Amino acid sequence: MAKIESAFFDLSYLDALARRNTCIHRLDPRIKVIATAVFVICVVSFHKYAISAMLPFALVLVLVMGLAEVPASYVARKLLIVSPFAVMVGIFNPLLDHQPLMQLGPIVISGGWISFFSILLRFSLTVSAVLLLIASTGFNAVCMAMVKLGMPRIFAVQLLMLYRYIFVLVDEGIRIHQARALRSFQKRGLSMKTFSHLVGQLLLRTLDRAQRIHLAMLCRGFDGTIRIQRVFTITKGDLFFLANCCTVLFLLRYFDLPLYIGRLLTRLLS
Amino acid sequence: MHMADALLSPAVGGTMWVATAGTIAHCAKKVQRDLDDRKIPLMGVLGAFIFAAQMINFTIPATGSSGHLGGGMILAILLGPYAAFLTIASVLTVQALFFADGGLLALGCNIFNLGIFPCFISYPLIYKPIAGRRPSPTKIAIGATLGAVVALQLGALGVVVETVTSGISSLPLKPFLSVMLPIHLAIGLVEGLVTTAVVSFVWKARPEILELTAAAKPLGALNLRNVLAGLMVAAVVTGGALSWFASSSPDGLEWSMFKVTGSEELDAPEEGVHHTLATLQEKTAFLPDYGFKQSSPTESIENSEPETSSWPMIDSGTSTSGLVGGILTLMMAAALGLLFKRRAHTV
Amino acid sequence: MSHHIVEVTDLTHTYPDGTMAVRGISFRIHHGESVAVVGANGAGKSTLLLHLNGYLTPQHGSVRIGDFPLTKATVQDIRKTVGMIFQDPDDQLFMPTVYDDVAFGPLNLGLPPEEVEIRVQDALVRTAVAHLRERPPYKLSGGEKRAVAIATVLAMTPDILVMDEPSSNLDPRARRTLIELLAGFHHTKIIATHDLDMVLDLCERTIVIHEGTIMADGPTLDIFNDMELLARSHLEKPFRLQGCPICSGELSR
Amino acid sequence: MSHHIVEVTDLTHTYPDGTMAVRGISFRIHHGESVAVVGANGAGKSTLLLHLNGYLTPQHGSVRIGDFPLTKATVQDIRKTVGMIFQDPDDQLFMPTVYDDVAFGPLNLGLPPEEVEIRVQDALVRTAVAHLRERPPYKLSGGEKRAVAIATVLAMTPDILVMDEPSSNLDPRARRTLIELLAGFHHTKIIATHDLDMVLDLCERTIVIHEGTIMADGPTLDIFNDMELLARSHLEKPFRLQGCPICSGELSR
Ligand SMILES: Nc1ncnc2c1ncn2[C@@H]1O[C@H](COP(=O)(O)OP(=O)(O)OP(=O)(O)O)[C@@H](O)[C@H]1O
Ligand SMILES: Nc1ncnc2c1ncn2[C@@H]1O[C@H](COP(=O)(O)OP(=O)(O)OP(=O)(O)O)[C@@H](O)[C@H]1O
Ligand SMILES: [Mg+2]
Ligand SMILES: [Mg+2]
Repeated sequence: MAKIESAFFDLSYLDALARRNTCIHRLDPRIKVIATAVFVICVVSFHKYAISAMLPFALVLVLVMGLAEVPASYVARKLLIVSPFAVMVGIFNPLLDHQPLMQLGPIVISGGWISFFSILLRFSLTVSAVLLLIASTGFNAVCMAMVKLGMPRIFAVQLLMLYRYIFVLVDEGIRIHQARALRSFQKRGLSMKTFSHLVGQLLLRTLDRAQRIHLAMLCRGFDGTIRIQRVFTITKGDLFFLANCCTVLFLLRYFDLPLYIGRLLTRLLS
Repeated sequence: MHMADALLSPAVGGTMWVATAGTIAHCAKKVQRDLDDRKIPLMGVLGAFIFAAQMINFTIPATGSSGHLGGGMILAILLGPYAAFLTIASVLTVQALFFADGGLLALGCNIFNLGIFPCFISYPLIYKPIAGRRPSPTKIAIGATLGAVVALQLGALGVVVETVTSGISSLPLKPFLSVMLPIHLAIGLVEGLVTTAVVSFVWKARPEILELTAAAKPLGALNLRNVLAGLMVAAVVTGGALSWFASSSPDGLEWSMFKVTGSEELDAPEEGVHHTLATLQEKTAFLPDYGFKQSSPTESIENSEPETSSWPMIDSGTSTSGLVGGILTLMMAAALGLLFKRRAHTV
Repeated sequence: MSHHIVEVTDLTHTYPDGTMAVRGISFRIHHGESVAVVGANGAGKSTLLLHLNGYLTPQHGSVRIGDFPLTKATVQDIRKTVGMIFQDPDDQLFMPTVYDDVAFGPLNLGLPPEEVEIRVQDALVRTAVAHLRERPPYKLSGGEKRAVAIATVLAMTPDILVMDEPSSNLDPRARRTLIELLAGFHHTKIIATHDLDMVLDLCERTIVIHEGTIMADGPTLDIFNDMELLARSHLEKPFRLQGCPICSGELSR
Repeated sequence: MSHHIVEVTDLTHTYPDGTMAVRGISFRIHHGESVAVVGANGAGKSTLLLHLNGYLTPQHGSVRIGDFPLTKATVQDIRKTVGMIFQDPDDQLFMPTVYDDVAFGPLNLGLPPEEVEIRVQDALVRTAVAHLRERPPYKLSGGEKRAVAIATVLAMTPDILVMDEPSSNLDPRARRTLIELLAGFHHTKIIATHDLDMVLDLCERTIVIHEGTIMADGPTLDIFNDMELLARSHLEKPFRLQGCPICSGELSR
């Protein structure tokens, strides 16, 4: 399947997930945005060589993922697809950083390897957290939440319109792409010249469409501001969730839980 | 070249977030005030267009590899800098949220790297003076190509600086730059050529569209002094914040947190560990001739702070405990996951 | 009520590239009339319609809606009077959910929230899509999108409905539903279309446009029986009349 | 000639988001047949058509074009045999001039320049748009665009023509021209459309699709006379068979 079509699938799939109705979905979007931000900040603030201390955060993610009924296989696949940049930059660590940091019986592991795995872990945690936010909230609600949290309105409108028209334009893009593919035969790639005509054509249609949308807006009394009537109410339950969530995250951040458990176990065993 | 959360320290990520959020707020105010209300749907649909266009790949001549449109320059040319910046920011936001491209914290860096330079450097300082009010195919070609190259070089520089100052990656500045800049020179050239081709296509088909945006005074015109002043302030703030964090510790927040909690792992005796390690090293010869002295050459490039190696201590007890605990935690996570899966099936 | 009259006098429009799309068109449409605008591809139908709600302002000639000539000063009021339904509902549904979309107009009118709510609900019920309230528009079928697009316009309580090819790309049942829906509205209706069978069902009067000028303007049935006129303006009889041996004169009554 | 046979067996297609667009469709189309594929919006017509030239490969079931089953190995050859015309010509015309667009396919086949020239000219003449050779496609009228889109496909000398709603948005004369054009081709033709009157003119056989399965497959006239079938699949009789509204007294003169 062409790239453009699989991307389309991603959008509609996440969109479908967001329309489920679980206890996580029902939380106020603002709460979820804040919780996600706290989560990400806690994870990235670990020191360069942290690995085991971060693992409890995975536990938190799995818990939420389960409650929100987001399939782990989907998240895992996404992680694989987007990992290259982090891996490419991270892989230099083992090459450059030879400081021995850890010893497992006879094996000494260099700081480079540890920080590399740390990067992979951070990467998986932060990316999954964001995917989880969208899959349990939906894009529109996230945008409206951000407005309530102080994002400029016009930027929110921009995001909403962008999201709305991705579906239309990607569809148009897919059809142009199909039409070309059917007449290209063995020539797999798209030459730059053809590409620019193709994209230019798409751009012309985009500009025309923008004109028609503007007209449609004017017809309905548009005066430069977009008004959206939306009421969000934060319930006690929401606040309770947020408070708990933050407490847990901070505790996990400050206290290296696996280390304590490990110590306990090793002491018991020895 | 989307930055990832995993490579950022909170200090760098946070600073760039603030810088980006500030710019967005500023642009939002500008766009709102000088509103030409045609721009609202135009921005939205063009954002979606960039999205669709980025998913169509072309073959880069003579290399066989494929590339896609970045779109920063096209947006700047069609929308003017402020609206274009908002549009780029929105595209990157959707990419971060849906395609996990980058991440939440890295969003600040990505918007900065990919948005600021085409909109506030390349467009006003390069494209406009060259292509100006009376565009011609050659002028568009030179302006767009040069603009795209410069914007991408600066963007790549941004990525490198942010990565290196974050200190999560061990990549040293110079070699990183010497890889990133040439790669992005090539990417920039291709981007420039494609931008030129697409803009020329539109110009030929519907010249009035480009003329409209070129002549649109409120959003198109940009006060150069304001731009420079803004950039200066951003640079000073960024630099100041970064150097403060950098000087206090390689990971500012981390370090301060440890200081506050007085975490015990900090005070393991340095001498002993190094000694143990040295003997261990001799025995196992796992890492042949790399020195353990903290002044080894590779290390001094990567981190000038002497205390770096002082805090992540090696203590075989800690390592084992961490490992055991970690594995246990992972097992718990897996079990939890399976539990949910089972439940989902039975439901 | 004079204020639902649409009067176009000697209207001309030339696009920036020099295409003369409308070259002197005049007509007058009364309150409650239902008028079809037909003609070949590129005849200038869409361009004409764009003048009726002030998206384009007359380069020459004038447009009067009710008591007001269309000018920069009156255009805002006129847009409240004239509701426009586009060929592609995707152009008209630009908000994240059906509800937001239908509420967009009333909110812009500055109505209080309860009134907005009432209008939205009413419009959705009249077009029979109340169950789609919270759905995003891009997930709807072609017919549903069309119905919601009409609801967005009805929520503005316009006096005049202007439509550009409302029945294109619909399957026969969706098209039939649309026609029934439109037949139920007692607004003034102006419909540009190639679907002459729909014209037969909905409009008592037809204006034929050819190369930017009016070729004919009269009762629908008269126009559809003028074979020479139809041929000259790239039209044909509606299909239902084509098959009929009586109307085609093959048999006499 | 067996190699123009189109045979679809138990074809199934589920889109990645879980929409089951085609759920087990089988049919066999012989050389030179002209077959209509009709059904409601979203019935799965377009999805089915995309399998016939290998844009989609069968997830389950099989597609045979002539002697070859459609597989990764044969898809390039099959695309030379099957030409596809899209609903919106704007999707299909992306080169700077009509000439470039029509030459695009033959050039990709690796034909020598003289042969390309001959094919382009031939295709343009057959669709009666030779005078538009040097024009940019985005400046053409709707009907002209459609003709050029057909020329781009004819230039590849396909044996089978597959069309998705070819008559939409055309004015009556352009539509008539299209029908005459298509009637003149003695290729195998497969046409997905909502324009049942065109089906009456062009196709002796009709396949009715409903929610991804075949609801009926038979002679066009039989199908259009089965009122119950039509109603269940969101269709109506073609207008010409519906009877004259004037004679039936629905409209008065
Ligand atoms: N933005 C534009 N710039 C230049 N010419 C245009 C523009 N829009 C339309 N035209 C031209 O103006 C003429 C009238 O176009 P218009 O869209 O009004 O026709 P129409 O009757 O609506 O046709 P159709 O039935 O195909 O919709 C056509 O020749 C068309 O090419
Ligand atoms: N890319 C896609 N991803 C997911 N679902 C899709 C996609 N394309 C089509 N569908 C769905 O598949 C079903 C069949 O669509 P298809 O386009 O084949 O219908 P159709 O019969 O051609 O309809 P129409 O008459 O409106 O063109 C519909 O429910 C549609 O929403
Ligand atoms: Mg039109
Ligand atoms: Mg279809």
